[in-house]
Amino acid sequence: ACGSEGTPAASGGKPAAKNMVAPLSGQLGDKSFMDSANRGFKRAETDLGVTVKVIEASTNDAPAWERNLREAAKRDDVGLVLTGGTVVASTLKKVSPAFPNQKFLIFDAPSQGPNSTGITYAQNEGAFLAGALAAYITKSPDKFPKAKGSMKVGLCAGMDIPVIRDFIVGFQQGVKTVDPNVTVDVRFTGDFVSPQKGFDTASAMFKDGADVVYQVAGPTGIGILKAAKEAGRYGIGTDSNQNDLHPGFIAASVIKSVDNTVYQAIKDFTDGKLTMGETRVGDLSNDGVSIEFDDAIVPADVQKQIGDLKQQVTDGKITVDTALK
Amino acid sequence: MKQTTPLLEMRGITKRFGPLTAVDGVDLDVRAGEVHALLGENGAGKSTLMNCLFGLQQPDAGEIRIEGTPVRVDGPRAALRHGIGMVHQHFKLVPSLTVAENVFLGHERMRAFGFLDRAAQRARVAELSERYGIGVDPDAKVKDLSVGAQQRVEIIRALSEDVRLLVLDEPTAVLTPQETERLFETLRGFVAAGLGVVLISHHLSEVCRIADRVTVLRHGRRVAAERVADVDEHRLAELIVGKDLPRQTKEWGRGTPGAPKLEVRGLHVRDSRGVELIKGLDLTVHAGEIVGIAGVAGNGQTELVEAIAGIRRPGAGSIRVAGVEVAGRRPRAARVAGLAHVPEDRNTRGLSVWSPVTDNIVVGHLDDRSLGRPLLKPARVRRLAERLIERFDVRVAHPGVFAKRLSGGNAQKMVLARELSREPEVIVCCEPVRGLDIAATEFVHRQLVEHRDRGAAVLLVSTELPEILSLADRILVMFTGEVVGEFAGDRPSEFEVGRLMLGMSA
Amino acid sequence: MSGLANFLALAITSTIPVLATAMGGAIAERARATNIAMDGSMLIAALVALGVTDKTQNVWVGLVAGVLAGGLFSALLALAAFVLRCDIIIAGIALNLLASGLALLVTVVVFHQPGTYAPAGLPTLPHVPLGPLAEIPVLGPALDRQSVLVYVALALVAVAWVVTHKTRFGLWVQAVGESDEAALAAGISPVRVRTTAIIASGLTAGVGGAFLTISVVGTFNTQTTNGAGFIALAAIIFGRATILGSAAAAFLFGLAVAASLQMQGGGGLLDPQLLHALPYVTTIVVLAVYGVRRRRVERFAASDTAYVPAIIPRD
Amino acid sequence: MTDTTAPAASPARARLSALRPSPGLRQSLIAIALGLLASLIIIAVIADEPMAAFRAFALGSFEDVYSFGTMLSIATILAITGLSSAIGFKAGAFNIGGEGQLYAGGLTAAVVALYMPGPGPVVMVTALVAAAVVGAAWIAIPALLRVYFGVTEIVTTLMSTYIAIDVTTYLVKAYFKDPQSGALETPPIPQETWLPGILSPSNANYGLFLAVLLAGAMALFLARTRLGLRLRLVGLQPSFAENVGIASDRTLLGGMLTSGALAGLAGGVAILGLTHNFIDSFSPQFGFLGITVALIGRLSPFGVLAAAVLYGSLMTGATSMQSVSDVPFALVFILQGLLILLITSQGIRRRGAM
Ligand SMILES: Nc1ncnc2c1ncn2[C@@H]1O[C@H](COP(=O)(O)OP(=O)(O)OP(=O)(O)O)[C@@H](O)[C@H]1O
Ligand SMILES: Nc1ncnc2c1ncn2[C@@H]1O[C@H](COP(=O)(O)OP(=O)(O)OP(=O)(O)O)[C@@H](O)[C@H]1O
Ligand SMILES: [Mg+2]
Ligand SMILES: [Mg+2]
Repeated sequence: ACGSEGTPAASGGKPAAKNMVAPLSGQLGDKSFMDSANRGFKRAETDLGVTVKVIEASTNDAPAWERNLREAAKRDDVGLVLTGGTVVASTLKKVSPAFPNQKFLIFDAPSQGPNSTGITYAQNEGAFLAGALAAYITKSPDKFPKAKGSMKVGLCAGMDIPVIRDFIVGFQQGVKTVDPNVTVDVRFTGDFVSPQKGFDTASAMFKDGADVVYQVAGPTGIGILKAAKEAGRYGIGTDSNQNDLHPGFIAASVIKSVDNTVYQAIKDFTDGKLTMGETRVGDLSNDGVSIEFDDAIVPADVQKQIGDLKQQVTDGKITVDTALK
Repeated sequence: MKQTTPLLEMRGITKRFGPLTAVDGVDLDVRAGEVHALLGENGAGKSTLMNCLFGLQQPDAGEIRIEGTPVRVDGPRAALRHGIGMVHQHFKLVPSLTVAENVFLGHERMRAFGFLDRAAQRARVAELSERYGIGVDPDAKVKDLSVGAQQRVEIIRALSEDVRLLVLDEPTAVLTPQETERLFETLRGFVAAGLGVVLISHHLSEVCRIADRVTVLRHGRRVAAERVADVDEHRLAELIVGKDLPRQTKEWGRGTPGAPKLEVRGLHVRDSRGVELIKGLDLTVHAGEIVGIAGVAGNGQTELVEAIAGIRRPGAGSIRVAGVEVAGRRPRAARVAGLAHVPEDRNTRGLSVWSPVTDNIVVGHLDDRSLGRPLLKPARVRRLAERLIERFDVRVAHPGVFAKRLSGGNAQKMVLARELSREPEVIVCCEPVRGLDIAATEFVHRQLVEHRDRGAAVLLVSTELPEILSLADRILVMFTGEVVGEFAGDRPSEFEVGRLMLGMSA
Repeated sequence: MSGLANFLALAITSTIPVLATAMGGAIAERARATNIAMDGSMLIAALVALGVTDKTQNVWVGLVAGVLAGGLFSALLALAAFVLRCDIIIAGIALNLLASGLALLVTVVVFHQPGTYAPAGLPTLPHVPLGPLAEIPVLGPALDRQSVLVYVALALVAVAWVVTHKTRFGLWVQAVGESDEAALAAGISPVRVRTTAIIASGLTAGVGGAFLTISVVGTFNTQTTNGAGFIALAAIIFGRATILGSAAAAFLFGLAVAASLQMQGGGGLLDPQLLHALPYVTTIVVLAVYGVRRRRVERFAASDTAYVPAIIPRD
Repeated sequence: MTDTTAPAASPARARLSALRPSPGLRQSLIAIALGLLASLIIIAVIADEPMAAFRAFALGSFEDVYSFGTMLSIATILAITGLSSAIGFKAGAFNIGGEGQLYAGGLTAAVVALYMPGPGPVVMVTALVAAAVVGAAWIAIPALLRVYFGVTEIVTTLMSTYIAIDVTTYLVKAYFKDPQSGALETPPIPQETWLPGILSPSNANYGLFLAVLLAGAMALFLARTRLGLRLRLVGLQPSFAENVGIASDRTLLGGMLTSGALAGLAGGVAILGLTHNFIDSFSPQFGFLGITVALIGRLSPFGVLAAAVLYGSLMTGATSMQSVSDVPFALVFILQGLLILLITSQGIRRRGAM
């Protein structure tokens, strides 16, 4: 990218529409949805010729998010302001009316007004499939040799917040759909930043009998998956493809395709097709949310059964519960 | 005698602390087999000179020779190697360690791999104790020992290596006359065995009794080096002060006691471990009377004063200040009732080192509404401070100077300015002239006497017998938390009081 | 039975970082050199251990590097306290800030990893299987397959005890802790003893810090320590700076952490977010019990006078 | 500053010396210069365009009204937390739990603003008062333990911070959550309860005047009231204060509670003036930074104000630096650590000043 700073939109070069700023509510390197979004930005830069300047901020600095949003929004050489995360939605709601001529895109949250487009993800649907897989694992130790057939599965979460609850209800529904006799052990580590605590918690869950633990704990989850390896059982990853972290132990990852959806939204914007005020939903039907198996672990028949469940969800035959609204 | 090389020669020793030259080109010779007294006023530089010898401080100039060989003493361990041992003015012992551990601290007897050889240390202490007739238990913890016993530990430590020169810095300050006598016996033994001894003391009579020669320092300079046989006490005092002195000691006159102002009944005080420090003490001080409390440090005097001032909570008993019961109440209660307290620990309780002189003085007058209300008026506050600074002759550049920068005497005058300007009914003071020179001492004493004559009740606690003997109208002797004797009317001799201080019957 | 063993296993794992850190910290505390920067030392050690393990692919080299880094960082505290002559508590606070800044800077600039640093395929410290011993009821399963650092930490307890009670250095620490005057008169340099003790506390904090990254999880962020260094300090205070007392207190905190994670399993007595606060509540309760048991301190005890204002006023 | 008493010497000289920076101020200035120099070096090593980056860092908040106002809005909170730490230090306590008191106060303010009926200004004032009260309550246990049982407040206040964050998170989740939001946050508070803004569109608000007012009040309190003198004496030397009849325990307790109240109030101001709802990420360590600000300001109330502006400009500067370079925000923490060391150093002072 060679779009130098401050080139006036009018003086030829790049039209304002190609200049974008992404003030984020966190830092890159979370190996999760910020990084995923950044992949989308990068792809847009190479494929679409736009520039995306990422501005990071501390995860606990709401005043800085607002500051950065306003700084970006007030520049008239910026065509689209990108931001993301459920936590930043209320800030955007406050800021966007002050800049009626600026366009915003927020991922992982609904639209916050007539000049913003939102992208949300049906994490409950992804978690539903994870729950189904977990139930199959503990039911069929013959197919999953590391499982003990304890009829017990676990979900290890970071903090008890609404989005995480959405994962939990989806997961539980998935488990019960496959086999109501399987019990679900849900635990919280209390924060998203302590891999060691994730490891300790998940280790305890495995010792208490869980055959597989699904992690929904951000960076804390890295420890949870490691616990699966140490315990010699199974883990399920989240947000991005974590199957390669510990080959042979991570049966699947539930993926939020933040990169693809963000890329698509930017592309639509450059094509003039991004409608402000609407909220796009990434779900199983449009691959905004999907499950990625480790084929070496999950046999084809189980993959097929889960594929059937997915079909039923996209067909509307199964409605996955949600904890949001 | 003149051809033998002295055991120790110090030549042209100079030591500066910033702008202050504490020791200024001092020479000192000490021969084997003599007791050499080192004299001088407070702050004359005696301790500093000896600290240079013992390696605790490095002189800025000068040379030290042991038996004619120049040596470098870069620390206490080097000093011990050169055969120099020192008993410090203020005990330098670690309370929770045993006697043996203290004796060998810094030059431990070791086994392989950095492990301590406790058995060897214990054996050596026992041997030294035997050889010099200084009884100590090597396994006792120092904190459990009496002051006298701690003194013995210090001496054993000074002797723990093969020592040829022993320095004792004011060793008798905390001892009773009897203990002092015993110490001198020991010293005579050392000298007979060929050791050299340097003795620092303010007690000229003692010096005349034991020393062979004396060196006098004034303001860091050596002003005299004499054979004791050639001088008398009065001459020594003149050398120390640097001017002619009247032959008589100051006589302060007597007070005329009136109504009781300070009444203590059945006072019990325990420390945090539950040890009884004061065991049912009764005491009355009348208006117009100075009551002196004599006693070896650590026999409950400090606790008595703290209980009266409200700093320490008594276990039982009654304390009345001008008729008001204050036992167990905060210091404020006693102050409101009319108590002034000149504490022993000047720099921690007597003044606020990091505050200006103004604050230090004015805090005693906060009830004065004329200073402004609700806001203090800075001009009036400063005027009050300036007035008291002048009245109490506190020598300070301006009232905004921090108390930390005041010399000992001026700091004490500042404390008096705060406490006495309130015209208190009862004055309790503990070691009010500790560390002060002759002029400041006299100023403080005069203040006490004037307030007595005005009708205040004064309780004076001091370990300096002469101070008590010259000031007090009545003398009480405290021993292990009890009053063991009272002298009214005729002044007793130091020896009589000393016996009681040691717990012997009169 | 197995529930108890699980609980104990969790408690032991949670104890290690605090326990290891508290051992050196107790020695520093005994020398009257409170090391508040232990948390910073842990953080730096955690990062360095991870980075070096990643670069060398040898976890032992990483461990040693982390421990040394912890010691080196705490040497800064000695520098600040004895050369710059800052108040040691305030210098400790400053160094904790410096540590989080440095750690973040190094993560970004050296490892090119914003925020979280989680190298792939990292070797981690071995876990020690007990073999047949694992059959011992409760204790066997609790100790089976624990990190080798559990044993390192236990060894640290033994070493710290021997050092304080049997060696010359321990004696000097005690002397310096009680009286600078006495130490100086014996030719012992309080500054040197304290510097050594502070560095020792940094080294053991290094063990604790390394545990957080290279024992199992292999990731680092600036909140990796989660206040473990401060909890170690609380353990030291509660243990009255004795080695065994501090170790016992550290284990108490391990139990609290285990409880906060394990009580959810048993049916959810309390909200997980409130349970998350359990170790911190325990810290306060324990200090309170300690304070109340010691009973009301003698008002304005003499130690008050050692108090030096944060900023010394000027006249 | 409160300690200076005019010298009795010649008035002309006194006036002259008043113009010279006091040794304390001089040390702060030297420290800031050294700290910035260190930052410059770090920036020079890291950044591709060091001068542009440094410019953004040091001057970024003075370029236009918006940046300036934004900086002031941050400085407002820092000033109040700085005063909180300063009064604690003055009384002789080390409140490093300002962050927890800030959280407690912040949630309280948000809840009052959301649920209390009545005219906006009344609700607003009540919310701020309630925030201060809860802030004081949050430090009460550590304060009582410190004052009456000698338990170090350093550990207990820090631990109570972690607890505050967990408890406020729990309370929001259980009782005050915005059902519209996927994040854990309260609904936005009604606009009439906001602290009125100044320097629009920035977030600067009337909280600034409150901070200045508080600083003035504290300066007056410390220098001119009997209680202020007592508090200073207790902080400098409790054993002395007790001996001259000051109840050092009650004074210290009062100082610590005031410290907690101010931190709680800062939380309230942050909610009513800055974020307008409670979200657990509303504070970039405002409470903790108060310690630095207090020390840079040398514990003098107006010094704290100046330090808050300095620090606020560094924080906003560090953010704007990120948009022109790749220098991470971490620089601020490093600078902060260095500043504390340099400012509280006695070793430098001995050589430098006097
Ligand atoms: N470490 C130091 N720093 C600065 N000044 C010092 C130091 N030690 C001593 N002094 C000063 O040096 C001078 C000499 O002190 P020294 O202790 O040698 O006196 P002394 O003769 O032993 O008095 P005393 O009879 O009271 O023990 C005094 O003015 C003292 O204040
Ligand atoms: N340990 C020390 N450190 C720094 N300065 C000191 C020290 N001891 C004394 N001084 C300074 O040395 C000077 C002389 O102090 P010292 O106590 O010896 O006074 P003095 O001559 O005995 O006066 P006074 O008769 O009033 O006691 C004072 O200005 C004091 O501030
Ligand atoms: Mg002396
Ligand atoms: Mg003097």
